Amino acid sequence: MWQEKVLFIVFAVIAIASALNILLQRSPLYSALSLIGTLLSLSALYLTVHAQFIAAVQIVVYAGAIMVLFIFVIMLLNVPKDQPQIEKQKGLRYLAIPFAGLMIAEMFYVLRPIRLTTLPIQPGNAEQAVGTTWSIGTALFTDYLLPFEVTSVLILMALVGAMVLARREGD
Amino acid sequence: MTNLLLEWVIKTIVILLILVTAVAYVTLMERKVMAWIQMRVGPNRVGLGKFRLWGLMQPLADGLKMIFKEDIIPLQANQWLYVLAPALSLIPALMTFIVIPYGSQITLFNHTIELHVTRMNVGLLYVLALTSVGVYGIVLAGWSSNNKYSLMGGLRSSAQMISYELALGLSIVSVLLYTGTLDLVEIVDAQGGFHGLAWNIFHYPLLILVFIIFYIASLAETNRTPFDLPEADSELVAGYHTEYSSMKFVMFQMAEYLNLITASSIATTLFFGGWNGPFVGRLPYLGPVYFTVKVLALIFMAMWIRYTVPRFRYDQLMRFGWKFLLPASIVNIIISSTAILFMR
Amino acid sequence: MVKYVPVLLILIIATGMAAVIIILSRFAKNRRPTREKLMPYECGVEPVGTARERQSVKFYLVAMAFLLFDIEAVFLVPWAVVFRGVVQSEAYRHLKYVFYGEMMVFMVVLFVGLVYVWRKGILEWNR
Amino acid sequence: MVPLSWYLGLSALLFTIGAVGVFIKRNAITIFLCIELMLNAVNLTLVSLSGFFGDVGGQLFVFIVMTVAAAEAAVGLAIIISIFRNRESLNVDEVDSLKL
Repeated sequence: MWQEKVLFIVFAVIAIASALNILLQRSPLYSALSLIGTLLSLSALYLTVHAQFIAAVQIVVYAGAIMVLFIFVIMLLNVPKDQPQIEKQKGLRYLAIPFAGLMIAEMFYVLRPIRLTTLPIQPGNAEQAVGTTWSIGTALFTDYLLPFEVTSVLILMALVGAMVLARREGD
Repeated sequence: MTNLLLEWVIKTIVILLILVTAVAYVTLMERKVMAWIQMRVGPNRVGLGKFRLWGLMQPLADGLKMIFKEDIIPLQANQWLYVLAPALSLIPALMTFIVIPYGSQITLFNHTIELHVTRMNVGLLYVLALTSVGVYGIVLAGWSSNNKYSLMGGLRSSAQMISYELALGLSIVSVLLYTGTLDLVEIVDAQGGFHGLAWNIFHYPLLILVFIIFYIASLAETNRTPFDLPEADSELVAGYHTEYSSMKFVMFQMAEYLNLITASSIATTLFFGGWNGPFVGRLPYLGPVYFTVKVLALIFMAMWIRYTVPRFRYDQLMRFGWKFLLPASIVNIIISSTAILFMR
Repeated sequence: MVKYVPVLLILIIATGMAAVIIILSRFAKNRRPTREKLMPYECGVEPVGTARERQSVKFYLVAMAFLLFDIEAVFLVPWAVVFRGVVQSEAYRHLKYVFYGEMMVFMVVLFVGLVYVWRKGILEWNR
Repeated sequence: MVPLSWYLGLSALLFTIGAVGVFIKRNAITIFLCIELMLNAVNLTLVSLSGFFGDVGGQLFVFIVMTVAAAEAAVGLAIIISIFRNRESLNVDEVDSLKL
């Protein structure tokens, strides 16, 4: 199935390119927009491993809510551009290259045993397959009940905390 | 595989062509309805040569006029984002329609053709995802124009859209409780009983309240009067598209009307049985007809509201969204789930 | 996941359409830029100050409240989808009160959040 | 079919880019964006492993991680706003009052 490999490579390249663009851009607004590019291509990659529900939630929550918040803050504060980094130790830059090579070699070594593992065939009854809304719903509200309920408290705490931090007294 | 791909490409292109034409004629319809409500005639001149054709060629003339308008990019604008923003609001608006079913299946040239482009397990979430991504076009248009009116309009508009998106999402949850699926094709198929009249809104009377919330929220989401604060012309000139001209302005307008059409189609699918209607089982060609009629009726209702109700003030708008629609849709979810719990 | 290929198709076609429209207006040879035309529009008066001023933090507060309630809505979706099936299926029927109760607890906690935001006056714009 | 190792490799790359961003960027918001990128890289690992093992657990982790990311973004950006109010700057090198 070469088509799937082509799709994977296309989206992986988009994801990496926009991730690198986050670092290359000096203006935070452009960095945020590149991150949206990464998020969207990751969502497409989730689809290739049958995680349909998570792929949709990724766009609704990450691209549609979290990044909107970031862009609002960037626009509201009118954030200045990033200043270039002042290098304190000049030599370290050259030490970085062999270390990066070492890490990549290590990654290849670790990933070697699973280089041929492929996706299992989905069961015939597609509705019950892993990744559908039904499978997520039944698992979330039975086996993963505690994290779900704790999440609600976490959201409440975040709401109160952020309100207190962002509001000025008498605002 | 190749056949399937070819079918998708053809369906997608046909749908896009229909949508673009529909947008053109919905603008004409809007002007006609407005004229009718205000006891005027409306556009009735533009036709083919000597034939006036009730102004049916007006959209074409409008389009030509817009193409030949001067394309202005302000000097202080953020060039890239300024050009990108209208595309960002148009593309999600165009993408929604592929999950909406507009008929059962027909036979054409010995092929059985399903009258929907695709179906997905998370169909409604796909629609919600595209709605939430639509905010970017407006925010970036407001920001990149480097104009006070644009920025203020963009911020107001996006705050309004995200506020009403909540009410929209939560009202959809009430429907999901009854349908038990996110797949729009399945949702419509389930409403086919009783001579094609087992529409959700007849079947579950509680959904009438949900529909009202959904409809109000979708009007606000598509920035229509009484919620057209983003382009409140008396306060903000033209809101986020103050600096836009020529085809870029057209793109914003197209996105707005496309969103109206999509919202009406989703409402039809969720509440009014989609393409279902009497005799549709025997005559599958009636499906798209019923669907179009229902969507047009909902669009007409939106226009009727537009020319009847005055515009909200911004504080009223936010109060209405957060303090009325949001709690109301949460209460609706509680009532609906309790009802289902005790359903046999 | 073959069913999702049309999303890619329509994304490509719609992007192409948007690009064609933008290029079309570029090639219409009727640009006569003048200084006044390219200034920010302020009702015909010389623009005062800059548009890049700091805006009210209210917008941020609303966006934040939206983000957190949006999460709630997203959690409600899988619950709403399975709830009817749980009530009606043999395998899960004994769990139906559990399913009902846990979502009610979740919603009560978040309702407290809404009440907090309400009482703090975040949703008031006319002060 | 795409092998599992490709997904894990991609995830490692994205994580590295995010980590590098945290080190070389000075702007608090950009650093925050890089943290989000790292979270997403981990999410990719969880989702792909969940798909390859046929176990829905990984996807639920991702769901919870997204919630935590949202809560984190809300509080983190509120902190950034209050820092900006007090110091008129988002350069993390200047926010060092706690240093000895």
